[in-house]
Amino acid sequence: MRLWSFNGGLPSLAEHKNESVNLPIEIAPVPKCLVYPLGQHIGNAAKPLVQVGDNVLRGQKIASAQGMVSAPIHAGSSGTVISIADHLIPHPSGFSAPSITIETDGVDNEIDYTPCTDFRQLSASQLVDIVREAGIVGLGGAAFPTAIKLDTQGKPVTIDTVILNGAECEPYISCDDRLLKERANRVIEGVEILLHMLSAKRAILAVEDNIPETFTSIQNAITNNQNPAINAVQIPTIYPTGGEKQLIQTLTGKEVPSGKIPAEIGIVSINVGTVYAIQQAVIEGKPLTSRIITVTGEGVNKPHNLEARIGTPISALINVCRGYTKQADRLIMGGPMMGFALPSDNIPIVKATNCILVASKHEVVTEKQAMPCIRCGLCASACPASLLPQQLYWFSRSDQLDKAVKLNLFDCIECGCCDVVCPSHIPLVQHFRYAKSALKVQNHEKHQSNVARERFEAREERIAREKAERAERSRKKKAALKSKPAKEEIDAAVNRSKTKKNSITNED
Amino acid sequence: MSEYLLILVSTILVNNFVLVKFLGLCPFMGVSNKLETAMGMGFATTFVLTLASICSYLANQYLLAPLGLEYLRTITFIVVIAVVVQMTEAIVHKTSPLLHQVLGIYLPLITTNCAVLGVALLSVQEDHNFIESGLYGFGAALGFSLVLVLFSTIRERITVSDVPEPFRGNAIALVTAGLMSVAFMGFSGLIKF
Amino acid sequence: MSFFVLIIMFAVLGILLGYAAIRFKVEGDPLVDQIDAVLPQTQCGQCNFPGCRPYAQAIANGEADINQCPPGGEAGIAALADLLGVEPKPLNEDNGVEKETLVAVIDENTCIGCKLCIQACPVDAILGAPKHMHTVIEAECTGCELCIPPCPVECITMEPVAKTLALWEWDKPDTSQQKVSS
Amino acid sequence: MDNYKQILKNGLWENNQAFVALLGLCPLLAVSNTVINGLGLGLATTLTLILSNSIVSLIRRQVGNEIRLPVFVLIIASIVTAIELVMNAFFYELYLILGIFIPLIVTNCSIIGRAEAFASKNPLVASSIDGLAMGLGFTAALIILGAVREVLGSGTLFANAHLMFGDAAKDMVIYVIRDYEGFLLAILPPGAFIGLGLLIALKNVIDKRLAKPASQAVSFAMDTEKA
Amino acid sequence: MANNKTMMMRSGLVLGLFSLIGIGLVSLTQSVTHEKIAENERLYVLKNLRELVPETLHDNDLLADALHVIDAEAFGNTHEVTIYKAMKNKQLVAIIASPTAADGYNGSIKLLVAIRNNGELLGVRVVSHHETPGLGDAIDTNKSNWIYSFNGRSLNNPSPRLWQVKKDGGEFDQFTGATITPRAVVKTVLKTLQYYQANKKALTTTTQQTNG
Amino acid sequence: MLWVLIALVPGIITMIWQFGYGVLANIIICVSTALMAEASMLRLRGKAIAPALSDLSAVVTAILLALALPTLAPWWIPFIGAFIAIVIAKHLYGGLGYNPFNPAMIAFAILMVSFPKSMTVWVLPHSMLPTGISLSDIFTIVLDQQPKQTLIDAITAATPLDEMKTQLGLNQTVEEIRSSSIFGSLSGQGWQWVSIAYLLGGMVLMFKKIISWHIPVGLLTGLFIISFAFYLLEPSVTPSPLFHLLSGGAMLGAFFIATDPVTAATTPKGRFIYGVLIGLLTYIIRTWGGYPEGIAFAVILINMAVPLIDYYTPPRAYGHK
Ligand SMILES: Cc1cc2nc3c(=O)[nH]c(=O)nc-3n(C[C@H](O)[C@H](O)[C@H](O)COP(=O)(O)O)c2cc1C
Ligand SMILES: Cc1cc2nc3c(=O)[nH]c(=O)nc-3n(C[C@H](O)[C@H](O)[C@H](O)COP(=O)(O)O)c2cc1C
Ligand SMILES: Cc1cc2nc3c(=O)[nH]c(=O)nc-3n(C[C@H](O)[C@H](O)[C@H](O)COP(=O)(O)O)c2cc1C
Ligand SMILES: Cc1cc2nc3c(=O)[nH]c(=O)nc-3n(C[C@H](O)[C@H](O)[C@H](O)CO)c2cc1C
Ligand code: SF4
Ligand code: SF4
Ligand code: SF4
Ligand code: SF4
Ligand code: FES
Repeated sequence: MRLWSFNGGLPSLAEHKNESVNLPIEIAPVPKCLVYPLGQHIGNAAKPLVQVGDNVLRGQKIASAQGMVSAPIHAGSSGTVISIADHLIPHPSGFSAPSITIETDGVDNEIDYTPCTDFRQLSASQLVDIVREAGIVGLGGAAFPTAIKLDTQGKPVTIDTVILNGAECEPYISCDDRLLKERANRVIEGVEILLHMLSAKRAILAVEDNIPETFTSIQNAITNNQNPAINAVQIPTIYPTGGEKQLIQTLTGKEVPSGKIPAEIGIVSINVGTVYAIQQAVIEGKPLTSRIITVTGEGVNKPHNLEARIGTPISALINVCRGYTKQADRLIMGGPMMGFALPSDNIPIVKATNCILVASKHEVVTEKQAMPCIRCGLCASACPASLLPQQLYWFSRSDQLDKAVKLNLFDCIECGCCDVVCPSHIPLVQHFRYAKSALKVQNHEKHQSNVARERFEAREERIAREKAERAERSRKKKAALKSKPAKEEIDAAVNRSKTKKNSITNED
Repeated sequence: MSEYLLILVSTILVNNFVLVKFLGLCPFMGVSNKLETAMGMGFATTFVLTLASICSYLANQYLLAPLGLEYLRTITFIVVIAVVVQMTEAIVHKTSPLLHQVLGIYLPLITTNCAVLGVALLSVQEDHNFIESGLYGFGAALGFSLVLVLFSTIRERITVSDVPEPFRGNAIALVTAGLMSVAFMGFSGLIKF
Repeated sequence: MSFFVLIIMFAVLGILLGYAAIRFKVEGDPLVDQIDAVLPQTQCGQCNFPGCRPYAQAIANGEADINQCPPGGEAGIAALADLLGVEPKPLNEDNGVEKETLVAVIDENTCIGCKLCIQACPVDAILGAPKHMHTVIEAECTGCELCIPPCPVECITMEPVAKTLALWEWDKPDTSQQKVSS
Repeated sequence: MDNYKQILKNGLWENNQAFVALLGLCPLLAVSNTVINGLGLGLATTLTLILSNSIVSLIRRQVGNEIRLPVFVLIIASIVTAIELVMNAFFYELYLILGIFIPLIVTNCSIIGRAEAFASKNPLVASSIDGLAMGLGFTAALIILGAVREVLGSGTLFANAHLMFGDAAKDMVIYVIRDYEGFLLAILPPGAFIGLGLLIALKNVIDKRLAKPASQAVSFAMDTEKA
Repeated sequence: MANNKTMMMRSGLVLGLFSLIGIGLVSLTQSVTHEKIAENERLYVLKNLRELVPETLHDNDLLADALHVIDAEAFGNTHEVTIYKAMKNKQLVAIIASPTAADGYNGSIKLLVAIRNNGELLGVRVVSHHETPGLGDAIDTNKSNWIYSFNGRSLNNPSPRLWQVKKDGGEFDQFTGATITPRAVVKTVLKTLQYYQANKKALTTTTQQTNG
Repeated sequence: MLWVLIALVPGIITMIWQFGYGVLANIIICVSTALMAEASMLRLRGKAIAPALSDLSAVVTAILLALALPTLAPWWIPFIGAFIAIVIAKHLYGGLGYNPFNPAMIAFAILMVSFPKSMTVWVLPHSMLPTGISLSDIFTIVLDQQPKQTLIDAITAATPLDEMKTQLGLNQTVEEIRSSSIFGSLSGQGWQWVSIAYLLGGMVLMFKKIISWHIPVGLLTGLFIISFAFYLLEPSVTPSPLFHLLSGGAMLGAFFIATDPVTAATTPKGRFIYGVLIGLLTYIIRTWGGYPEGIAFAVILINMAVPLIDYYTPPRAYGHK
């Protein structure tokens, strides 16, 4: 298959996958408590369906989707709801947010699932409903509710290609690799479901060319399956080839137009973990309650992949990996490139968590004293989005954010390539994140001030009108004192309402 | 033909009105904070300067010289310029709000741009004919616009720099103008006098 | 006496200008709108004008300086300076100091429903009927504090706006390269 | 009285036309290659400022908006032309050196600037004092810049004094540095820009020192103590 | 409408009025000063000439006894050359020519060359030039004494072969790093001397004449 | 920056070999002045001194300036030059990374307009020096002790470019001019080897990816094309393209000066345009302007246009038309 290339990227990033990739996936034990932040996906937070004290079973829906873009949440094990309150969430802000906490009973009772023997009997919309009800969101990082992506009904798009993202380009992370090694058959079955749902012509499963054994196991699964529409390809190992846009460019040569979604060019891209979850939901009827996650880094004694229940506190996962080593320095959720540091290990993993990296001092890019930007342009040549990071940096730094927006700040995918190559050690991505969030706040403030202006002006008008009316009334009253036949009074009232109407139209 | 080219090269590069002849400096310093405004000012100046140069030539040739009133040159020129500017402003304001957005606010500033009067006076001093006067004004204005636009982009760059406190603002801008002037000395000798 | 020709010419030019002034007369001033768009619309009156728009009008007329709006703060002054093409200057302390945005909260147990605060609020952010307890619509309160003085039972307090996740900001990295004081 | 003092202070320092308002730059930079040139143009400008401010202040109520600008420039141009003729008659050589910058006083932005900003809103006396103050501030800037450039560029001070004060002043010239090769940059155009830039920075430093109360000095002393 | 018309007329009137006052004032000043100014201009030119030909040497009005020549062949360029004649008792004692050396480093150098009637140079001065400050500008009396080295020279002193800068094998100094300027000046002075030699006859006859 | 210094070594050695130890004197004075100026400015501005000095940018600036100065300049020339480069052209703008103009070239241009006399006199290449010139003779010149005029005249001359221009001005043909002994087979005697050494060093930089190819290639292409075009028109009175490429500062400029990342354009397309414009302007100034060598002025002139070039040449961002 012909492959294309994208601008920049980092071909020679240290991989660090061996630490975790060689051991089989271990099923993590049920922890004492499971914590479910209500907003763990893109879109509106879910609405709790349970109350403190309720008993729940594994697979039971404990919070329902709220609005179009949202996803339900299911309990990961049986137990009792002990609180619905703020809890530390995995977010760079270190904020707490409303969460449901379940104390598990150790029995791990499940609800009755309704498996499906032949998914081809189901219509696309029925399948979308299953996916939605199973609480499946993108497991590749963004946690976007998958059902929306797959629901092409009534939308002016036709999907031509489904891209299965198994690139896993970030260093250290190996959960998708392990998944494909061990459960390729089920993933391929998931792909078939997708093809059926989307009536797409073809599916491409892409993995990096540095994991040949995994590729073989996928090919075996495809051969078993005998579906000519499914293809597996090896793509060059260049970070961030797993980024949706870069992957699409690599495989199809097309670019997703800025600000648009892949569906516009007939493509849906889905992480292989997500596909696995879809297969589980459709075939076995199981909602999303667990996922495969890499726990790695020099900071843990036994780095490997776990299948862990969503909601498990990180501390429990660390215990499964035989605890921290002496080198443990920083706790990072996600990979070293795009992850963020966590303030504590009393934080649950969420659906989007693909990796817990317990890094030693030298594993994370040590924060060297940033020197001035010397405009060398290395960042621009590394940027997969073909932006000019140095210029974005100058303008973010000096708070000329509108100029940064003009230079396509919002096309930055925060991949961190520019950070890595910058000889002056400037934390560029942090500047861009700052700029983006500051812009969001500014827009909010702008909106608020517009609302305030409208309300202020409306009030001014109202006051003016009332004053005029009062004046009118007192004049009328005086006039009425002289002679007040009833008819006249009615006339006056009619007039009054007329002038009122007039004044309103005049204002427009 | 080549003498016309010489006039252009001379006024734009070698004897740049701003950096070499020291004319039109106040707007050069004043409206060079942003590229957009600099461009607006550049357009406005080019238009007015050319027009003023021509009008002054006509006034001088057909009014002052025949009447022997050369000593009233300054007065006549400046009033003619002020009127040209104000008329342009009024007309643009009414007829093309869009153009007025671009040029309008700069037009009144131009009357007090000494480059305009300077062009008129120097042009008369150098005995230019009609076409030469127009070209002289046009070239001077192009030279003005060129350095104004370049200067504004450099100033935009300076605003994102770590300039030491006492130099922020006008001081560093003047130093920059000085260095630009050094650079423009590289053009000296292109035109022999 | 040949200069009379000139004088006549000037007089004609004057007439021409007078004609132009009438013929090409334009109404309205978009500048005020532009300035008003930059102001924070808190409507607090700290600028010594009865609201943001009057202040904008005053700036456009050259009657007020650009550094009189405390809610807008340094950023607001910078934006005004940028718009008007002048140098920014520090906030005039006579008008107040810049502080974080607050919202008014009415202690609903103490509120006697006197309606005085409703009359004071420039953006109609307070709800309530006479004799019933009042409450502030948080999303619409600008934090202008104008409702505080009229309240007879002092039941209104100003509180910081809770930071939501959606409006959380990343820290801006430090870039000063200043000597680290040991 | 205080009011007038404020106007003076404003003109000489706080709103100095050259250093702060950056107006009248063309003559400032063009003729400040020697002190004497600067002085000559400075005085001519001051005179123009005083006269134009006074006249504009007198007629400010009589002139409508649509012809305000032409009338103001007409007044200024008349004054300048008169001054030019007088200089031409009595200081001929200085007149030759200052060249086109005498008629260009007309468009010296600070003159029309003061007419618009001050004289058209203030009474006669205040306006003329404002003219005086602004003019003196401008002259001072011309002299300082002229001195800096003259010393650096040619190693002298008050060269050509005779152009202004007559032949008796020929000996006024001071050779600050003898046998000086001359740092040509200073008397060339770039030197004018850079010189003014440095002077403005200097003024900023002074302003900052003045603004900081005595506590600054104390804390400074403490700093050194620590070290 | 009528209101508009009066407004227009008013504008014209006000501007006219002020121009009357302004122009009147200036015209007044002009009438007072114009004679003095004309005198200044005259004296200024004379001053330069008299530096070369002192008043003791002549008794005529130099500015009146002047003629203008354009002679590309003799001077090598088409710039106009004014020749002032200094006379005593109606006898030509010296001429002052104003040739232009067009091949200076940065363009033309305007000179005044004073030649006694015996062909000896009374002196040479530079009236205007664009030579590089610090290099070529040493031809200016303000910068160096080089230009005085022409005093007393004539066509045979040194011999015509030596009427060059030293670098080209002649007698006149060049400046370190700058040969073009002095070369141009020397050449033009020589040409002026030759022109005088050739046209001596014509110049000594008192009738005014114009060449070319 | 270290690699820049390393890449300069062949050029410096060749220069010392051809023009003697005067080069070294320039380098020493420039570097020490620059380091002192840099340290004092950092101190005045309250910035950490050690990390800023160790980035070696001041050293690079100083050495490039030193290499551009005449080999026997009196000591105060490199001193004033380095001071101007570091204080005015660099730190007034905020130090490393912020200066819009190439500091070394600003210093060179200012020296050129201020002291044209001292700046246009170059010592002859080693092979052409009369015998009997000692090291101490050279140092009397460097120390500005008014050496004997005859000494100066014996060992100095205008540079080949200067000579070419002067003689062309006297209506000589290129062939006649190049018969003079200061010209070698390729360009100037001595100069040609120095240029080739810079070319080698520049290749190292390009190979090490310290500089991108756009600027040097653009510059040399620009210079080549315009000189070739005029050479075709009038070969007898126009020096050959090769002469232009190997004369004066063309090679040093193309690989070490125009490539200064801080003052060059930052977009790939912009860099090429930037290089071409410098090449063209260099030729224009060399051929018709007042200065014999145009690289320095061309660089700072195009430096002015850099923000504009960058503004109009952004790369097409992903997903944009
Ligand atoms: C606000 C938002 C809206 C989206 N809307 C859609 C959509 O309507 N249809 C769709 O197929 N994908 C949609 N997406 C999903 C994106 O196309 C993309 O697959 C998702 O952001 C994950 O990509 P990432 O992990 O590279 O960021 C949306 C994503 C976001 C953030
Ligand atoms: C820089 C970057 C790198 C990414 N790398 C991967 C990756 O290696 N594997 C992956 O599945 N998703 C990766 N993603 C997320 C994908 O862009 C995209 O969200 C995902 O493939 C969509 O599938 P999902 O909705 O099922 O998560 C990356 C995103 C970015 C921005
Ligand atoms: C910037 C600059 C300006 C120069 N100005 C002059 C000048 O004004 N007059 C002059 O004769 N030579 C000037 N020269 C020198 C000429 O280029 C040429 O080198 C010199 O005249 C040859 O003389 P030489 O043989 O003594 O070196 C200048 C050179 C440079 C670089
Ligand atoms: C490839 C390269 C070329 C450089 N060229 C110059 C130069 O021409 N002039 C200069 O002053 N500094 C040069 N520098 C050093 C540094 O960029 C310079 O000091 C900055 O301009 C100062 O902010 C160069 C650095 C590098 C890496
Ligand atoms: S983080 Fe943004 S700017 Fe940096 S390389 Fe990635 S996409 Fe480009
Ligand atoms: S890589 Fe770093 S130093 Fe180089 S241009 Fe980008 S931000 Fe600047
Ligand atoms: S101070 Fe600011 S926010 Fe308050 S009313 Fe005035 S302009 Fe509006
Ligand atoms: S509720 Fe109070 S603080 Fe809030 S906007 Fe209304 S008056 Fe202002
Ligand atoms: S004095 Fe202001 S533009 Fe010249």
